[in-house]
Amino acid sequence: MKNIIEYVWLVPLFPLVGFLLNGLLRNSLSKSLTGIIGSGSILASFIVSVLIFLDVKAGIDGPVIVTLFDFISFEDVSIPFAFQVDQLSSLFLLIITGIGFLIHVYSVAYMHEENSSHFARYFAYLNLFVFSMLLLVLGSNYVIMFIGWEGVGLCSYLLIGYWFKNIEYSNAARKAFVMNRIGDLGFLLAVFWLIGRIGTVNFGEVFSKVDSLSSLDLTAITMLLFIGATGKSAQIPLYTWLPDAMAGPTPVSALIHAATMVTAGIYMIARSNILYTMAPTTQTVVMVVGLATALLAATIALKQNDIKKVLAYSTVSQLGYMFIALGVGAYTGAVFHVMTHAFFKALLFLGAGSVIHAMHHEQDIRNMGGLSKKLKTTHLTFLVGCLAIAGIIPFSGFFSKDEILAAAFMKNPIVWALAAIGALMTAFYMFRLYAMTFLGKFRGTSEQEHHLHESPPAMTIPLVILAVLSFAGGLVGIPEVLMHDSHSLAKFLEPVFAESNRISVPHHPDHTTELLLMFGLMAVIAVVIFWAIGKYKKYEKTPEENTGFARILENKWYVDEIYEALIIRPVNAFGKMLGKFDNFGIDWVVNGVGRSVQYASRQIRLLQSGQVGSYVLLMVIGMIVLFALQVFLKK
Amino acid sequence: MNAIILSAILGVILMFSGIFLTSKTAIRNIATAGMALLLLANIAEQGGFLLFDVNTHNMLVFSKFGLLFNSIAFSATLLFFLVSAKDITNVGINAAEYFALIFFISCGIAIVSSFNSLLLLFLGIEIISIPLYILTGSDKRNLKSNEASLKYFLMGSFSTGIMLLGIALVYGAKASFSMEQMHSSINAGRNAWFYSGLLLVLISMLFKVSAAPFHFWTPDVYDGAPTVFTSFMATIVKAGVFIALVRLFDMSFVGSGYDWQLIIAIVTAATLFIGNITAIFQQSVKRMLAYSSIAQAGFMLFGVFSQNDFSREGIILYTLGYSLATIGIFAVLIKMKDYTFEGFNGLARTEPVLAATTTIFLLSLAGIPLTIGFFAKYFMLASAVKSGSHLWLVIFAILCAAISVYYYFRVIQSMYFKTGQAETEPVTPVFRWLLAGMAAAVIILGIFPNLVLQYLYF
Amino acid sequence: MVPVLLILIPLITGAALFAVKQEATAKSIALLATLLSLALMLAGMSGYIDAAQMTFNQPWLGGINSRFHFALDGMSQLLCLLTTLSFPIIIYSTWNNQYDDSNRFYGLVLLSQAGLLGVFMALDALLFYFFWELALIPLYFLCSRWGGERRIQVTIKFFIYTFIGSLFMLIGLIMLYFKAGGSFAWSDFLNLKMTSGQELGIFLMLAIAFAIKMPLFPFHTWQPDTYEQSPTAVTMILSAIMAKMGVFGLLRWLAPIVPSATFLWGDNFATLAVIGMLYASFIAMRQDDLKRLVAYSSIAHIGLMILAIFAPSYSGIQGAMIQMFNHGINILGMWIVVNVIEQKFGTRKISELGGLAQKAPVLTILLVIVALANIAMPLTNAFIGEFMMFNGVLGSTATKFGLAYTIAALITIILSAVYTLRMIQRVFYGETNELTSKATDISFNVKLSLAIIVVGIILIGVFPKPLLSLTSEVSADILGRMNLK
Amino acid sequence: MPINLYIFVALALFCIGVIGVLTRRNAIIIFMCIELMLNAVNLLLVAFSKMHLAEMGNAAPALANNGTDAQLFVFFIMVVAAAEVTVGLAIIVMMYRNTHSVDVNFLNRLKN
Amino acid sequence: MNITQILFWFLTVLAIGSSLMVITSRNPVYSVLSLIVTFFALSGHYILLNAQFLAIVNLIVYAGAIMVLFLFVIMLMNLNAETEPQKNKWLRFAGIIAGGCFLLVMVAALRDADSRAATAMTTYGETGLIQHLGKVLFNEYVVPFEISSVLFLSAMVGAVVLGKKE
Repeated sequence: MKNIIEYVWLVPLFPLVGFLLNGLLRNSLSKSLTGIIGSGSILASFIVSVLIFLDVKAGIDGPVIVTLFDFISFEDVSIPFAFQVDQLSSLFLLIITGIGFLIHVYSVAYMHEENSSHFARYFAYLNLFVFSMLLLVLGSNYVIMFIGWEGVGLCSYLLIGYWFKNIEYSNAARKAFVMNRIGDLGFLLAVFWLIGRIGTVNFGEVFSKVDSLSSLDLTAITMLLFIGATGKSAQIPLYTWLPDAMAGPTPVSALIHAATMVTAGIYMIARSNILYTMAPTTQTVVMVVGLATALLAATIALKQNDIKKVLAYSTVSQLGYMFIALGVGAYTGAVFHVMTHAFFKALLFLGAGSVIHAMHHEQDIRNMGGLSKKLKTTHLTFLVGCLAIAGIIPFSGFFSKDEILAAAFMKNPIVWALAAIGALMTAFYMFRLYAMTFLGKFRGTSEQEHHLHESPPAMTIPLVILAVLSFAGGLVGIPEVLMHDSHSLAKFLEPVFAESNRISVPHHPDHTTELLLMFGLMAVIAVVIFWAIGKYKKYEKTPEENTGFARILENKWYVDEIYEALIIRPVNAFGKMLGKFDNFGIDWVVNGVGRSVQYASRQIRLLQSGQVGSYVLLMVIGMIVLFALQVFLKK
Repeated sequence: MNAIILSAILGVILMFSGIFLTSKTAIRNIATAGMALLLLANIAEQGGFLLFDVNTHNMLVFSKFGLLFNSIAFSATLLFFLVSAKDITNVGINAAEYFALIFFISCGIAIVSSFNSLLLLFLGIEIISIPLYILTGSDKRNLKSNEASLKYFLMGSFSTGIMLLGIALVYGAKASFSMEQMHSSINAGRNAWFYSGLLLVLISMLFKVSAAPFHFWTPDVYDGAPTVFTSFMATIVKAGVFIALVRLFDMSFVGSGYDWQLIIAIVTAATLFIGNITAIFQQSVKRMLAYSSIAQAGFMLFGVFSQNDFSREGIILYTLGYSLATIGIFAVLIKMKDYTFEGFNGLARTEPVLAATTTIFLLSLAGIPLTIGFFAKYFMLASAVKSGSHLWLVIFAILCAAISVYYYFRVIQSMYFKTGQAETEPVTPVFRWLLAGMAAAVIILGIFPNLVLQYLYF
Repeated sequence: MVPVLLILIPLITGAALFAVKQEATAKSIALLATLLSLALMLAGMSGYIDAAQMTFNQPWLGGINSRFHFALDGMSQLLCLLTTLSFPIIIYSTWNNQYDDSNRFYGLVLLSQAGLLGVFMALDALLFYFFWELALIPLYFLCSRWGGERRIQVTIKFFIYTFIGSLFMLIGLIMLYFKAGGSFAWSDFLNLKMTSGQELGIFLMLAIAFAIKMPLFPFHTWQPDTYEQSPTAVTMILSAIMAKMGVFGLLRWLAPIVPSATFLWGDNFATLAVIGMLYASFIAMRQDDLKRLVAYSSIAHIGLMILAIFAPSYSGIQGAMIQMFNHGINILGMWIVVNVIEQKFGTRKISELGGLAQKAPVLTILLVIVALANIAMPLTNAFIGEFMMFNGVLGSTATKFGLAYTIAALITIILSAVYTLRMIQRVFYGETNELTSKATDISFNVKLSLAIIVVGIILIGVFPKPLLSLTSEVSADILGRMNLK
Repeated sequence: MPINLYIFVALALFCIGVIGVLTRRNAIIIFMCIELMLNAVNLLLVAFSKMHLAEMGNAAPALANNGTDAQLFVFFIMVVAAAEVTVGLAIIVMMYRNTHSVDVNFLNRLKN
Repeated sequence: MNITQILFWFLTVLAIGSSLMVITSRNPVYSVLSLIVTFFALSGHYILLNAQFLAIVNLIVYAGAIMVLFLFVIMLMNLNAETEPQKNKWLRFAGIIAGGCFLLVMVAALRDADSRAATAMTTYGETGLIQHLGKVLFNEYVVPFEISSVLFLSAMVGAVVLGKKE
């Protein structure tokens, strides 16, 4: 029997089959069958992924390339449709299929109100998304990665606009797609640049030829790739689509806009780590952008009242942390945070989904409160998620965030300080959210209160599993300072980042400093948490509005408005103007030629006066002219 | 020579037939048969069979080219008789005389297609012109016809005066009227007389082919003349004069060291411009066709302009294509009760065959491929490109050709795309078949122009 | 023999249809004829027919040395396949449209097919010109006779505009004819020794014809009007196939024949193409009429092909070839949808529509896929073409501005997403209104037509290899002639 | 006499004819002016005939270029002129019958 | 100045003067008469050039037949003096200018250095005699001569067609 890795194409195949079945037969399948196909296909992928992961863990000799067929080839450029299995991709396979499966299961219950045709459509989209995401991480070259890259963007578009009757939702979907597209073009340009310079896009060949690229090329390529990443991973300046993307069903937010798709940018940079290591300018840019995003999103999250919006901005903020990690060269840390973030953010979103489900699609936390009594499982798991994201030891978020902060500290203490402030804000807004939702007393309508109920097991079981993972997931990366040689993730990923690490050897702060920073920060976080809980436990609805800085934060720094005024409106006006110009400018000229011919016709016609005398006169004048010409021309 | 003598004899025969025959049909049949005979005689001469042995003292030279043209002109006339003979007899009571005059004109055409002396050119042109003055005025009760006739006559005589002055000057320089002496070195110094004389002759010929700025008579005369004669004038006669012009050029201007190309280029451009531009605004199809004939003359002038093998082939083809199409259109026009564009509205519904054939003729005039008109224009443009100078003229010509599409297609638009009840005179099935045959010829020759051109290669 | 049959089948059938009086029969005969030519084309391409039968070379005009010379190389095969594939789809998808005098309608449609096929196969310049016009005339009649309210003015403008271009081309071809020592053969046009002035003159003459036909900014203004006013079946022919005549002309009759002028003037035309792409995309964003929107988007897409040809490289040229096919079937899909909407609701105004997704889910799904292809989503056919073209433009050694062109052109990709999604949103999403609330889903013929297109889109998008190998040889050839290889 | 004098006289007469055509409205007068133009040409031809005779001398009377053909040409011009007058006056009379005028300015039904 | 020159100038002045009368006199009858005078002057020129045949034919055909025909027509139509309305002043002016320009241009075009010395043989030369002309006419010029009969035929037919009352 061949190695299971050779069958890696099965992993994306199952979701694809699921997509086709659900999509084509959506009118004839029953809901339960749809659910089984949808979830089952992901489960099958998960099982294969686990087998592959085990195989990889058991040790492979460098990345394994599985070529399916020749995709595009011209001249001497050949782009195969091939998959690459190595430590990084196998890890992502697990995250995607694992969390994906849980969310599929969760969705079966969450979406049960939809009629069967739309229900099938939902699962078809979801399966298609998983398929695209798998392509993204499995692709053995930038083009296949780009296919997945755009594919996930498409699925995100489809799922955000899932309730297409609502024009607001479809606006959000369009916004997401277009902003992603802007980033994608950067990616695409980088691909063209690579082809132009070294004639290949296959990861292995690109990385081995990295020395032949000039530093300008490297900077350009990495910057362009990073532009792609800002779009997909919602960084400044292209982050505004992600909060709006919460228009989609909550499980979608959990899967796509928290756990998987938005981390594609991190995956891509981690995959191309060697390029970035060779381009320090870009690295700095990545770090600065990541830091700025982390802080900006965190400030906005402080004042949001929509349960999903808070989580969305928190996602943006956490993604910022991952980019800080990438920017300072802590690739392992970034991947680690991707993993833990996937656990706890999926958990938080699913928890929020459970709350929303219970509240009959109420999302405003000012109308919640005291839900801990009715939604026990949800409450507990949500709390785990909050603790994890806040970075309380030994929850998973602690380890990954600590690794990033430690690396940032080594780069520059100011970066650490700013990131730490961000972490404090994270703790604050998460527990503000927690307190307003679950503590205090219920502030919604009595009808809502009457219907409050815990979600069905299909929803709670995934919550529990994710809670466990959020709690324990960090244990694969215990820092050296706490336990010697137990960072098994770093060891596992070592081959992927070996070259980068060789070029710029990662420094670790000495143990005392690290411990001091670690626990000093945690102490402050703890204080912040208690402050937040205390402050918002007794929250009462007040009619008065926020003023001053709070208002700016509530309105998200007015970034959407600025974009609207600076880009969207001028572009629309420009389009309108050009449209006018086309009709009254260019076409006027074209028609003007016709008109002037007609005008000339009207005028010249008058020469034909009907008078013999004038005819002869004109003839004589013509003769005179011809003779004059002849005399003039005579040599 | 066959054609010249026979056509004169036939003219006389028809003249007398008016006295002895009262039946218009009989006259018509005689005329048609006579024209067929004339055509046969000319074809016989092409094959080397001469009916008469006449010593012309080198005043007439019967070239292959001229004879082929004669055949084409006579076949066109035959076709014209076939589709329109009935309308000729309807113009007035003097049917036989009209046919006689047309035969005399044919005689004139045969003369100018083979003249070798300026005297014969002059006589030929006059033999063509004088009967035309009469035919133009043949609708005696119609003031428009009278007016057209008088205008044509006055201006035609004026141009005759110009031509004579030119011939006199040429004679002064070369001491001979013979075309062969045009390049003789006798009195080579008197080029100023020679060139001025040639220019004057050229101007009067340009007048006859209605080139701008000597075209002014054309719209009025074509418009005022009985439509059936307009058809004849605009096609066969004009082509005949063109052949004379080409011959004249061939034998005098070319190689004379005289830089005539610019003058011809200017005239050509002016003709194309005036013809096409003015045609746009016309409301009457007949008058539009008059202007279009000016525009077509502009294209034919390319044959004069470039003077190479392409232009000679082209002018033959152009003559054929233009005559076929124009005769066809006029044949339809005669049947229309209203000559304005509105009068054609909805013709496709009432008379689909007429509309379809007219469309094909118009496409041919516009020079659209798959019709003979395309090859006609193609050869003209190619000859100009080949001559290599004055490329701006070619560009100008194609812009004008594009303009011409506008007014030709106006007729098509009226017939097909506008609603209305176009009224026509009663149309016989034979007439329809004839038109269909002509349309088919336009297309077949448009795909295989070699059917005609091969006669020029042997 | 294959080329001759390909032309004769529609030609003869088309002419014969004028005599058929029953409308239903006429329609069926037309469909059968187009299917027959498709079958012949497929048989020819798949190798069932002897390769020698794929060319035809007989004397035509002895005196001027022009021949009936047709051949089917890779590019011709691709475009003929597009033509033969499109026509049955066009006829079948508009099966329920009612035309008066439908026998004439379908007759003219078939005649135009004959013309288009001839254009793509001719290897003799005069023959090429012949078919170039032959394709135009029936379309003029179709638009003028069965078009919208302003059809007469609009189509005469269209006709004269393109006719001017054609005549310029004719002059250019005649000049080449004399340069080639009196031959119209394409092969004789290659490797002519000309001064740069002559070459430039010929280049401009030919380029203007192609620029008007494609159309290239700023010669495009006939196009939105004509697309809008024509009956949709005709619009399909115009945009799916006839617009490709210009691009094909660039590749076959311009770039290899006057390479150094193409090289010298490449930047000018490439700049125009880029401006046109941006221009059309911006305008498309504000269009309310579906037909005009698709028309402007088509200008933008064609602009990219022009750019790829004037900033040439192997991948760009090959991409342009493939994209001709892809764009053809994609835009066909768009028009089918537009036709369905127009037939159903009697309006093409985006602002008057909405909520169709609830009433016509199948249509929506199929349209979305076509629209995704239109915005060059990966795994759709357009991605392959545009990927290669962008790559080619950036990597072109013929221009210094490859990067600027690429970036500017990439912006149109964003804009295309903006206007396409806006259209989908306004027409299909949201709540239904009075007009759309009674809508039903599409009939079987439309479903099948769109399904064929969608299958084609995805098949090529996933496995473009056949198209690539079909065009690789001819791309290399063209590039070699342009001295860029 | 110097040939230039003849040329000048002939041209003067010709141009007087032209001016007459341009300035008069009476169709008959216009026609007479055209006759005047023809006569100017006749004079020129005869003068040329004698010029060539003078240059060739009487030596070769049989040769065509001793001026004989020009005088014959004048003869033919007179023939044609006579024919033209016949037709022209017929047309004018016909016109007069219908309109009772020979004023060419009234001939403006056909224009544009 | 010998007698030939005197005669030449006399005839020239007469011809030009009377031809000017043709175009200026307001009475058509006077115009006809002036034209006849012009023709006489031209005949004088012909005689001076020893072209006796043409001189006689000119008198018989032109001054005799043709001009009498004109006179008949004018009298038939009863076109008295002052019946002809004057043309627009500007058009007349333009006509005169154009005619004058034409004369100027022609003279300019015909200036020919080589021909300054050339003269037309006056009073001598056999060519203009009827015997000589007749021989050539009926030998070499017989074809045009016959062809001109066609011209006459058509003119005759035309006159009949146009003149005949319907």
